[in-house]
Amino acid sequence: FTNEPTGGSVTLGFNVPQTGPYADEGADELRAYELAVEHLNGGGDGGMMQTFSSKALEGSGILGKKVEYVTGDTQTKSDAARASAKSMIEKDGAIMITGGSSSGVAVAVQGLCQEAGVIFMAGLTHSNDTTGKDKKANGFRHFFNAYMSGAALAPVLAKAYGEDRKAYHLTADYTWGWTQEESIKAATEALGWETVEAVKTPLAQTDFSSYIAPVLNSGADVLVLNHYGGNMVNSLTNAVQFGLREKQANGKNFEIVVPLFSRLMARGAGENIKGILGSTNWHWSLQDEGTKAFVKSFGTKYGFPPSQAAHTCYVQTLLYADAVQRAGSFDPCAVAEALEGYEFDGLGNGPTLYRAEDHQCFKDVLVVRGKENPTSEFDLLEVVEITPRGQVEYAPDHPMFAGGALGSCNPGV
Amino acid sequence: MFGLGKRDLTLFLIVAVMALFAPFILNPFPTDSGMAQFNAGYPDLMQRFVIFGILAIGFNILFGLTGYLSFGHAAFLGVGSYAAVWMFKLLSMNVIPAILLSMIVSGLFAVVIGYVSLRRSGIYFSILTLAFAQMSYNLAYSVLTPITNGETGLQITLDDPRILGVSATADGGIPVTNLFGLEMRSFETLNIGPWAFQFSVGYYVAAVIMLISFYIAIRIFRSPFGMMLRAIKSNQNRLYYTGLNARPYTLAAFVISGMYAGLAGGLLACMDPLAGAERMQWTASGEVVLMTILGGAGTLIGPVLGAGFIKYFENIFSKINDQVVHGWVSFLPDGLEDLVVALIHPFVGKGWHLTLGLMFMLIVIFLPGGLVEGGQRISRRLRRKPAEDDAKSASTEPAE
Amino acid sequence: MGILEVKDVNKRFGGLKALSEVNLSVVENTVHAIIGPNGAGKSTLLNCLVGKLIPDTGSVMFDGQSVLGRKPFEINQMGISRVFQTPEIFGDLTVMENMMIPLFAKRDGVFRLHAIESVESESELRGRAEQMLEDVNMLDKRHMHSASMSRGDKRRLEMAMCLVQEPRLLLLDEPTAGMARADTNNTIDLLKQIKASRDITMCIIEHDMHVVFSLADRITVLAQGTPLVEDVPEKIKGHPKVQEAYLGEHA
Amino acid sequence: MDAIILQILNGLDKGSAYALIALGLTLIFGTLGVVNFAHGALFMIGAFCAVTLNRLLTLSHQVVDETRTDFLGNPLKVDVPYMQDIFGEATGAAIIDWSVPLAILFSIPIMIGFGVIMERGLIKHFYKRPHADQILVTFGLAIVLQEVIKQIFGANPIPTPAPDVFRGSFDFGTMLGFDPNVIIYPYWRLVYFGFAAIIIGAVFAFLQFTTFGMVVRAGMADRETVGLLGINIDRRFTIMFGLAAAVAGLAGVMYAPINSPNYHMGMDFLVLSFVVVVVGGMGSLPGAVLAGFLLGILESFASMNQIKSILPGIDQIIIYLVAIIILLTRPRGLMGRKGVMED
Amino acid sequence: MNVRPDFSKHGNKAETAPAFLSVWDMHSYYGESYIVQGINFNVHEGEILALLGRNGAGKTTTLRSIARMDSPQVNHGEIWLDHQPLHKMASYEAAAAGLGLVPEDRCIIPGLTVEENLQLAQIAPPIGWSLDRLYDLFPRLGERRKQEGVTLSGGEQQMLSIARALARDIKVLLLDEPYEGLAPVIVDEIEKTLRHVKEQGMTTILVEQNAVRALQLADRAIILDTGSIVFDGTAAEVLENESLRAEYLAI
Ligand SMILES: Nc1ncnc2c1ncn2[C@@H]1O[C@H](COP(=O)(O)OP(=O)(O)OP(=O)(O)O)[C@@H](O)[C@H]1O
Ligand SMILES: Nc1ncnc2c1ncn2[C@@H]1O[C@H](COP(=O)(O)OP(=O)(O)OP(=O)(O)O)[C@@H](O)[C@H]1O
Ligand SMILES: CC(C)C[C@H](N)C(=O)O
Ligand SMILES: [Mg+2]
Ligand SMILES: [Mg+2]
Repeated sequence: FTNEPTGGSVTLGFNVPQTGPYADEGADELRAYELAVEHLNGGGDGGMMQTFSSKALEGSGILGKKVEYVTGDTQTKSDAARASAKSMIEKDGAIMITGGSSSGVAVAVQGLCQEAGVIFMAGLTHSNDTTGKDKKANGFRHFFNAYMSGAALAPVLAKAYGEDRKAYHLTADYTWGWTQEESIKAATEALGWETVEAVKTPLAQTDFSSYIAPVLNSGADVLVLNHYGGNMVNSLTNAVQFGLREKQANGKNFEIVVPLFSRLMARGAGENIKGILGSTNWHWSLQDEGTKAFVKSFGTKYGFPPSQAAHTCYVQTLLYADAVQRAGSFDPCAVAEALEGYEFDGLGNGPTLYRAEDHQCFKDVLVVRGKENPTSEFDLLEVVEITPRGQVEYAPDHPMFAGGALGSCNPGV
Repeated sequence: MFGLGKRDLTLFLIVAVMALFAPFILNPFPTDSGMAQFNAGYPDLMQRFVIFGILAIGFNILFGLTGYLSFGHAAFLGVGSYAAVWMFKLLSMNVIPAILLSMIVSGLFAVVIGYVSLRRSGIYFSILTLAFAQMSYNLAYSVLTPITNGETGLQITLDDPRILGVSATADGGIPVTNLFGLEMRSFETLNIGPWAFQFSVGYYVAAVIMLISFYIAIRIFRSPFGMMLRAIKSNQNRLYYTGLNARPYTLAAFVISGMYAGLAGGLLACMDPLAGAERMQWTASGEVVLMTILGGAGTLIGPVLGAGFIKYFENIFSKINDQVVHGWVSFLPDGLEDLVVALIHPFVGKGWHLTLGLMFMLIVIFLPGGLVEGGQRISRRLRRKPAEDDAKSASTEPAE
Repeated sequence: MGILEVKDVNKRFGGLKALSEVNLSVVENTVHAIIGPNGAGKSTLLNCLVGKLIPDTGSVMFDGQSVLGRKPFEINQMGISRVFQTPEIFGDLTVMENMMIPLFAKRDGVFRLHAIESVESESELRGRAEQMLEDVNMLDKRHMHSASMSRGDKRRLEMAMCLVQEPRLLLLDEPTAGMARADTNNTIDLLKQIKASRDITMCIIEHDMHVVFSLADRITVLAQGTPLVEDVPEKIKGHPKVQEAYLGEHA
Repeated sequence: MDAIILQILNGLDKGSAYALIALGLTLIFGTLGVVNFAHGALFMIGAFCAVTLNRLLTLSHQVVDETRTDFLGNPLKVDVPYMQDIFGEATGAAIIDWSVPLAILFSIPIMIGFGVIMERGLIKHFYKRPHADQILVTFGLAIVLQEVIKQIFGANPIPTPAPDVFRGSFDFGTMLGFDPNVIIYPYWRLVYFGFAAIIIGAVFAFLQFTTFGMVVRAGMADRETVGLLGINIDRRFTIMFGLAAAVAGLAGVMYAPINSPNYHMGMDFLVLSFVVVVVGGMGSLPGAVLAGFLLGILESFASMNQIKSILPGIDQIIIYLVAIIILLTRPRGLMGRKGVMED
Repeated sequence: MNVRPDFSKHGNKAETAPAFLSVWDMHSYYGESYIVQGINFNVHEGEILALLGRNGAGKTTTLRSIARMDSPQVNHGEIWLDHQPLHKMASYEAAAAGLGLVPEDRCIIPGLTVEENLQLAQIAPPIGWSLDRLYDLFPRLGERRKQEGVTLSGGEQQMLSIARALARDIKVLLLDEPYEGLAPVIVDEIEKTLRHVKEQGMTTILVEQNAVRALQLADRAIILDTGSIVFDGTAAEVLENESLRAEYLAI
């Protein structure tokens, strides 16, 4: 199989955005990867390896081989990400590629890994397509997805804001935005909300005032921002500037919802994030053992708590290493088999399943709210509810995930 | 020979030999040495060198000769890629029809954009081309997703029809781009001592096409057509009153260079069958411009050098992380080691843009003619040594 | 009926009447000089002939065909070449290349995509270019970058570029201004010789009376946009109106 | 109707941002003829002046609060800004609150100095070089600047709010007889609009009622000759550059509360500002301003749902589409001067 | 005040008074090409010096060197004007020191009207003739003051260029082919003006292809050939010297 490690070491490829708007996420992912490698090689305090339900890993590398890594810059562009991943595979002999912080990149790199015959452990990617219509036998996603966000968020929204609401969606005009809009719409409409309007906004937009201004007058009383990154920061800031949060509509307080939160981004929005509901894959303030261990070792090393991006990347690395260890081989097909249908715990999200049918992880989802009185610059979100896994599960052939096929695993040459 | 003058022939042969032996030349460091990080001789990067070389050569035909600065050239690259991937999806994985279609489609696209944009000159022309390209990019990213697959980029999948090929291989995989069965991604590795040299089919296919493109470019530079283009740059007014219409000449140059870009886009898709919208973004167009100027606009070999330079930085410097830097300086005492790493840190890895920006500035400040000028200066210095007296007497002669 | 017939041409620039009711008839194979004070409209008239300007009213016929509404390059292809008052050459090109372009235009028309042939192989055209350079005494400068020549040399080059096209009508706007005396004399000789050896009609604007009187068969004096007189040189010299408006005491 | 008024208001505001950025660019690009790809970076630096001042004002010392814990379970360290120590809690907080308006004063000398250094140290040598070289060097500079900012401030946006009094929005609708909450407009955006108007007016006055503008224009067309007339054109170019940098920087400072500054905001605006300047017409200040407002308003209209539903994606391309149409129908943009950068 | 070195032994043969403008061992280059090859000459206050020679002899280069233009580069030599070391100055400083150049291609500034072109000359001190006085001298310019300078006819541009030099209070006027393209009556006019300013003490260097006219006006003359001085003497001497005239001036 491709890049079978022959010497005393094995090389992993960490492909993260180092430039471009997601560079901070990328930097945090890289920190997590470095930490994971340290732990795998027996350094540090072992982090979540201590709390991981599987005990296959011993801190002596993977299958006794020392873990080394190469890094690359995806620039959050599918092209560049593929080039970078390709060079890791061709030049550096990487046996597994992981990282990315956009669904477009994840899908593109996943496709490449499938063709090249290496395993891809997706980083930050939230679109339904990654494990939906674009799923691949060699690709695995630990992060949650838009459908799960909708399923987790909708009941909380109904509880907080009532079931008789009129929603106005602003959606970033690209694949991820669309799947999220679709998911949130479906979930909220199922609870009785009405969708007044759903407007696509250009990805490159920086000033959203002309999209925000018409909202007030539309009869809507909730604004859903299907935005991420700079888009989210700007649209939320604009919405608050227009005073949406102080307004009344249909006799109710006007509300804003940001379905996908990230703490790093929340920082950019500053004060504006306070009290706003959203969902997230993981948060450092969780109190389970896995989380505590991870936050401790990450915090000690870097001086601040990890982001959800860091968490998912760290976990993906451990999961891969563990799968190899259990399979006893680096062969991608063996690893895939070891991951498929694998149940584990102790990695921060409670009991988790890597579903065989689509290589998506199923676990509890967090609903969070922007904290009113943060105690520190990291303490921006508070967990409102931990939505149990059962509530966010869906059938592998759910229409939002239909089309495409996993195909068969490719071990390469 | 080949209808080239002696100097051109020499240049062409040098380029040909370099292209042929690139796997050796670009891999000077043994695989297990610390410097192996700087090796560029792996298939993907070598392919990129020659493919972006083609793009820059084509761009230079327009910009170097006519002085029309297109700021939307990446659009043709993107269109070429999309055309090629669609060919893979619909027809077959053979690269020949894909390349042909990508050239045809980008050529047609260039006719339309060129016809409109060339009604203006100077900065107005640049902005028109930029506007077209940005429109293409924005649309490809969103509204045209059914054709372009938006953010992810157009990929081949298992359920593509592929009329003349198969949708999926026997073992359920996606078939591979090939030239009559010769797979683009296959390569041979030659191990000599600690060195490992990779010979990739895709690279050699691209390199041969690059050499053909380069040859055609030389012919164009030396042709009456090339001379007309330079005349357009020099004085359009005179040209009009000499009985020549500049418009068809510039349009021809625009279309030719658009087709070069389309060819490059098609080849990119042949090496890696994905066409991303970012290929069309203004930054990508800007990159072509930078490659050409950096290498030396209006020179034959400059653009190829510029393309190599930028791609090298993008691929090699971005991958140097602290771990690697530590590896280099590990012989130093600990404190010093950390200091050196801290000093190097901002310039490599995620700081590769910083280094690139600095290099742009340094080169353009100190080598106004680009890398070619640098090369000339070195060779002049080398040559001057023995012929110093000649040079002196020559420079004191009157100009006439 | 002359080869060039200008009828009732008017041209205004805002409030300024640069040309009013200009009539001019140039007989084939003669040299027709146009003289007149600065700002009289001489260059403007030429501009109307080569398509740089379109007259407000009136007609311009060359060899029975109207030139109005045609593009400059079409007019050139009809056989009209022009030397400008301030030299217009291809500064980035060498002298030889400057000469080749008009030859290509003459042979191939407004556009031909000869992208693969080589300029070097056009030996016939090169021969003609070299011959022409020889005639204007510039052969030794043929590899020179034309922008770095002195002004007089640029003028001569531009004239050579026009002559090498063997136009039927050659328009010269002050061809010898700033030329050294010796070269002025050469130019006069050259133009005379060309006129003798082939069919060519010339319109020449010049302030150097020596040149005008050496070459011209007929002279039109333009003043304030209207033709003052038109006659043979001998008559013009002594014409009182012309002396007053233009020649001054140096006639 | 109300939707239209709302979008016009929006457009005016967007337009004033475009106009202000384009104004600075047109001083350098349309007047000095330098294709300055670092202009966006100047805008960004302006915005980061606001961030920096905010950081300076909030410079703090840490007080350990034993009652609370940080994320690792250690006692929490609370930041107390020196400002509050010096001026007392209320005044100190007010000063911090007003950091963006204060940053205007703070940024002017910085931006002028920056512009002057940039011109003297770099651009000066490029007036006579081809435009392509100018692009390369200024693009390189832009990359360097933004990378430096990124290494200092990180890649994520940094919230930089306007003073509290400007929070909230103004209800125009009630003034015009519409229902409340129909046509509203954030106060800070009104401030931005007014500020833009003042800056534009001041720059116009400076260039219109003094010979400065004429001399610089002449110098751009023909440096040699202007020198022959005894004019030290270099000095005036430097002043012009400093002025342009200040305008760009001020546009950035004031923009900081509207969109949180991030290191690539310059590049985001760069292409757009070139389009605005060229559509306005090279060398024309009124053209740049007019084009800025025009494109701002059209962009706002294009983002209306009623229009988007007929022409999907129109808001993504409207600016470019309009640019193409204008450049094809008017050879030199809206008000361009003949001969400026046409070859 | 700077002290002028005494180069009188290198200077002109016919030394009568202390030199006002001195050029000493000046060498000028355009890049690699060596044009002015070590020339020495003096001009005295109130004198008109004719600088003659063939096309490409280096006349323009000499004037541009004195005016301290960016090109050519003066690699060696000294230029003193009224005790001030011009060779150490930039062109705008030389202009402030009292130098005025009427360049050969007129250099009317595009985008500016006639009046603005003149105003531009009066921004930096010292200021010379008033605009009204200039319009009196060249009424055509007065009529066209609102017209864009570059749309003037060739001769009108020449007038504007000269007027622009006079708009400044200069000590030395460098004229590069001022008669080029001017109608004979205007040439007479300008000649009168030159005599007039000379009477007021202006020092002038006149480059002109029309050697006869130039010599009639000049006190002294220098002949350049390929960048070196081949003759330096009084105007009368040139007119008398048959072989000199034939060899270098073709008159
Ligand atoms: N584009 C224009 N706009 C306004 N006025 C113009 C324009 N072109 C020419 N003129 C004016 O028209 C008149 C005639 O100009 P023209 O160039 O034809 O004169 P000319 O006879 O060639 O003079 P000269 O002998 O000085 O070259 C001049 O007064 C000139 O100022
Ligand atoms: N920019 C330039 N670069 C290189 N060489 C130049 C340049 N300008 C002029 N020359 C050369 O310098 C020499 C002298 O030119 P110059 O213009 O001084 O001559 P001149 O005596 O003024 O001639 P003319 O009477 O034709 O104006 C010429 O051989 C010319 O080719
Ligand atoms: C970073 C992600 C969580 C969001 C991103 N835009 C995506 O496509 O998935
Ligand atoms: Mg004229
Ligand atoms: Mg001269």
